Amino acid sequence: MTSIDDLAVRIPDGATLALAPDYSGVSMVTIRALIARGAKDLHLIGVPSVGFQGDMLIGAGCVATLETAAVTLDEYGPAPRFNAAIKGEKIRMIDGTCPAIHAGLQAAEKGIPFIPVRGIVGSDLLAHRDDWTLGQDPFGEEDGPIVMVKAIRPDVTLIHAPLADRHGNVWIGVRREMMLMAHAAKTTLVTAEKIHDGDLLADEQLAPGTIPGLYIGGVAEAEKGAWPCGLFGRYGPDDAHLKDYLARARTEDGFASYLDEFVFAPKAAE
Amino acid sequence: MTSIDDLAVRIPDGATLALAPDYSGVSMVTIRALIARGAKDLHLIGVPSVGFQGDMLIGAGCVATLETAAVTLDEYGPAPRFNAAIKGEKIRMIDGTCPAIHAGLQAAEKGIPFIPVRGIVGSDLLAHRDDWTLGQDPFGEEDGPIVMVKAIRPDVTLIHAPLADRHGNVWIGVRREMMLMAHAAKTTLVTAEKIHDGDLLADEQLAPGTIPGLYIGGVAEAEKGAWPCGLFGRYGPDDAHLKDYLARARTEDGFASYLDEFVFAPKAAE
Amino acid sequence: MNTDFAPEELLIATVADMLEGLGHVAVGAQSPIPGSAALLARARSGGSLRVSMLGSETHSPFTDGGRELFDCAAQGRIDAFFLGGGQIDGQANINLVGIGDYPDTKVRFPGSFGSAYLYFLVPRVILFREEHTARVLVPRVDFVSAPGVSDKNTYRKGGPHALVTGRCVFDFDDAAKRFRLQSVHPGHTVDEVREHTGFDFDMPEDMPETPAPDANTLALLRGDVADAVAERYPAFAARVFGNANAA
Amino acid sequence: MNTDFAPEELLIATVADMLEGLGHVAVGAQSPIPGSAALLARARSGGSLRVSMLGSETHSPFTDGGRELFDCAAQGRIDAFFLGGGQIDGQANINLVGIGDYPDTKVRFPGSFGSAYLYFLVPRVILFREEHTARVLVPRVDFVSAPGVSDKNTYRKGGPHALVTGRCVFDFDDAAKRFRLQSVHPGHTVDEVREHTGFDFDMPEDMPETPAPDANTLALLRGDVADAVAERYPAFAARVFGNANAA
Repeated sequence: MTSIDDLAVRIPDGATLALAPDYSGVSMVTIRALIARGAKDLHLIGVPSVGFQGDMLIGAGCVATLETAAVTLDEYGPAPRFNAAIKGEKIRMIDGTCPAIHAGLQAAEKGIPFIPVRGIVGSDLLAHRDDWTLGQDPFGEEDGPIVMVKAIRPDVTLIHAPLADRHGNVWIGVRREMMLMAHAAKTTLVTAEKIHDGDLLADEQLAPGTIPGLYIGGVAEAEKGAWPCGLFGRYGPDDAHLKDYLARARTEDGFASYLDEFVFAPKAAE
Repeated sequence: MTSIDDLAVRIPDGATLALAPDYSGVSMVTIRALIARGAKDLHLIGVPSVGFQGDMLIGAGCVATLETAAVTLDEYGPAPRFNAAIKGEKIRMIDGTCPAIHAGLQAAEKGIPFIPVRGIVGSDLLAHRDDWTLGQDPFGEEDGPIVMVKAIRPDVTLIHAPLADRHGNVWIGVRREMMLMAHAAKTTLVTAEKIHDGDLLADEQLAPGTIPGLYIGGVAEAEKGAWPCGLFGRYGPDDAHLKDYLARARTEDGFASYLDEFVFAPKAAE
Repeated sequence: MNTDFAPEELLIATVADMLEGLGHVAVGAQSPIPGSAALLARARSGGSLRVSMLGSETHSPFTDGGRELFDCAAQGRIDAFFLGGGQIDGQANINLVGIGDYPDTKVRFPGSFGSAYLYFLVPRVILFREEHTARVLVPRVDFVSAPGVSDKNTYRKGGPHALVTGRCVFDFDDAAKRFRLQSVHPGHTVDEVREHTGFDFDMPEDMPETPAPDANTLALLRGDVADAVAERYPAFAARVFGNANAA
Repeated sequence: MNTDFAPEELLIATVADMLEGLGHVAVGAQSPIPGSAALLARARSGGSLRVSMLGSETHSPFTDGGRELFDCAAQGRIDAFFLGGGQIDGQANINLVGIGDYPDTKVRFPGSFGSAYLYFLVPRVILFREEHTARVLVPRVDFVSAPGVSDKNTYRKGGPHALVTGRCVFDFDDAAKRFRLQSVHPGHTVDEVREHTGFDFDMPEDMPETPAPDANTLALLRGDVADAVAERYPAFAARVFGNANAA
């Protein structure tokens, strides 16, 4: 068991960082710690999209590259700091598509250099990716081209989960995109809502939804660690807070005031 | 919900049939029904190996082709009817290796025609497979060859599981090779130890170990459906019975007497 | 029973008709009208239609993570899906990335999501965009997130089936690679459709009106379907079905 | 404490020494001696060594089905594994398929399992075969399930580290592509090893005896390790550690 600040330190500047979408497990508490420590040059990978985590890290100047199938705050509207960064050409954008991100991670999970992916042929996405290329079925059952996607091996996966135990096992239930992210990444850092007494892998009902400690580099306990986003099966998003964020983040000054209030001031008060 | 006999009928002669290893979920009760109905020309795929299911089906003359990484009865010793069939050249053997079988099924799961697999280069297995070939990393980061394995799409996956519900959802816990088999196959037939009241997918703890009904073509209730093999977390193998099987199956006559007693006589008495 | 209907109810009923006889319909996140249509079609099917709603905790049948929807589509297990587009053009190309010369987009959209893949693999892709303006329905998209049509040697099991907007329904003619106006919604006109559509399209001789939902449909919609929709889209359900009921 | 030891205890202690300092050792099914060695090494490591035993319900850390062990090896997360062989030859090729001209084998073995893959990916593969006869240790295997060595341009992160038999320990010289006799077990001789080995191998000038397990090792083995082994291999634990304790 470790601290949130320790997790933030273990995501070094320049790291390739895999993040889950807002409806999965997002460690907003560590995102704030990353901003507070002044992280730089991160290469974010949305698996397959990013939401508030991405918008905040981009707004705070922590991000050099964003690789994702989408940036979405769902019903809250367009992502303001992301859009500003695109306009200001402050980040390098690698546009992808959900299944190619999942497949690239699966290639890393299997230790293979690439994997074929259906579709995509004729999409303008292809022209902008040097890690995608056209190939052929070596068994000749198909004439047409098939897209080959290079393996995606993140340096770090960062997630928030409902439960973890003292052996480093992490319960994520049906949100298995986080299992894939953990398998594919060099290491995985986790905040957990609650520490489970005993061994998650020894519980017949909990084990099937558990990422084994084998893949986990560090766990910190963090009740409400996904706040102001929600955590599946536990709590919903903090609607009023997120609307306030959206309103403030429309401008650079407003966003700075948000960071002051919710990221820097709480740190200073510690 | 349906009957065991109906499941056996829905595995047609000549079908490609994926089976789990003895330590996973084996529907021995349906294997007996398949033998009783006189199934012919099956192409068995061990995922990644077969045990008693394979030995019995082969001994009963139901099998034309066996594709597997191994045939193993674990501590019970060599598989007698399999060995006799190999000696008598009664089955066509497709020797593989565990990870290539898993990967081939993953290719089918993803609807892609092939998938790269590590290792294997220089193994004599390769020379005997027209569904494996050598290729190259299209991104040129590796000079050497890499094995490409053709997708494996079984006609039917047959498994036994601890629980199923009336929506066709099937709980297999951590034995997720059965999940992969279900995703990869055209349809999946299941016997379940017990019928769960309610919806397995609606239970936060059970859902992560559940194959959605989407993939399931039929479920029959069968208490002790894995007998005389065991079922993980439920009951162990029937040691005395399996030793009796081994002793009898050493000869063709002994095996025939086993079938008479445990396959044909119970059917006739129904 | 009040047989007046909200514009959304017309769209829902229209889309639901396109799902008749199918086995499995998947619906993306933030899609209340397609989601309601799928649930209506399920109610009509007597339960034989399976509906998978992404982001729903009770209507998602998936247990293998974010990839499963995509794998499932490639396996041929999903019969219909919905796609939108910041821009949609006359060849049914869709743009979910942005306006302008990529990567220097003047207006940035959220991104392509799974469109570049699902458009190839789901037999019946229904394009749905309520806003029907020349800004959205353009002669040629600035960025092709997913192409509407492909060469014959491209592995493609699916593609555009229809385009439903707030003004009309187009169907897509694969051979001609063009949209064809199928019906205009009550209260809208062909001229209006033409004025607000940036691409050329074909027209039937006799222009039908999009059929209004009948009393049975409205009863189903405002009853069981509204309840099911409310689980995922409470505000939408209250606004559309609540209003209609109160009217 | 009785410091006599069973032959299996010598083998277990010998193999455990080869696992010192590693992070993660995986052990296949039906491998009581390698399994016991891994558990002994774990006990000695103060818990820093992770042991994954296939087929064990309490020592398996995997939750992604049968493929996970293989994926994990390719990710570089498994440091040592054990392979056997119906035949093993002087280049460390192993045959798990059969004797004779495949597919017309005269003697059929169970099959290659994961050998054709793990041999390439696990840095330290320990070949273990208790039976040390010229029938098993052959000049050239009849079928290469997995090759002992590969060309330089082949992606290979692992391979043979040592061969442990009931008579001796060989280590494998990657450069020479040959086994080298490292030690002979107490009660056995070099001549006997030579007689029962079908392949050529190198020899040191001074031939050491395989070190006997010390009192600490035996205490660990017969205490905590025996208990852990008994979960997976009750008959083996009773026979080996039960007997040794009783002696």
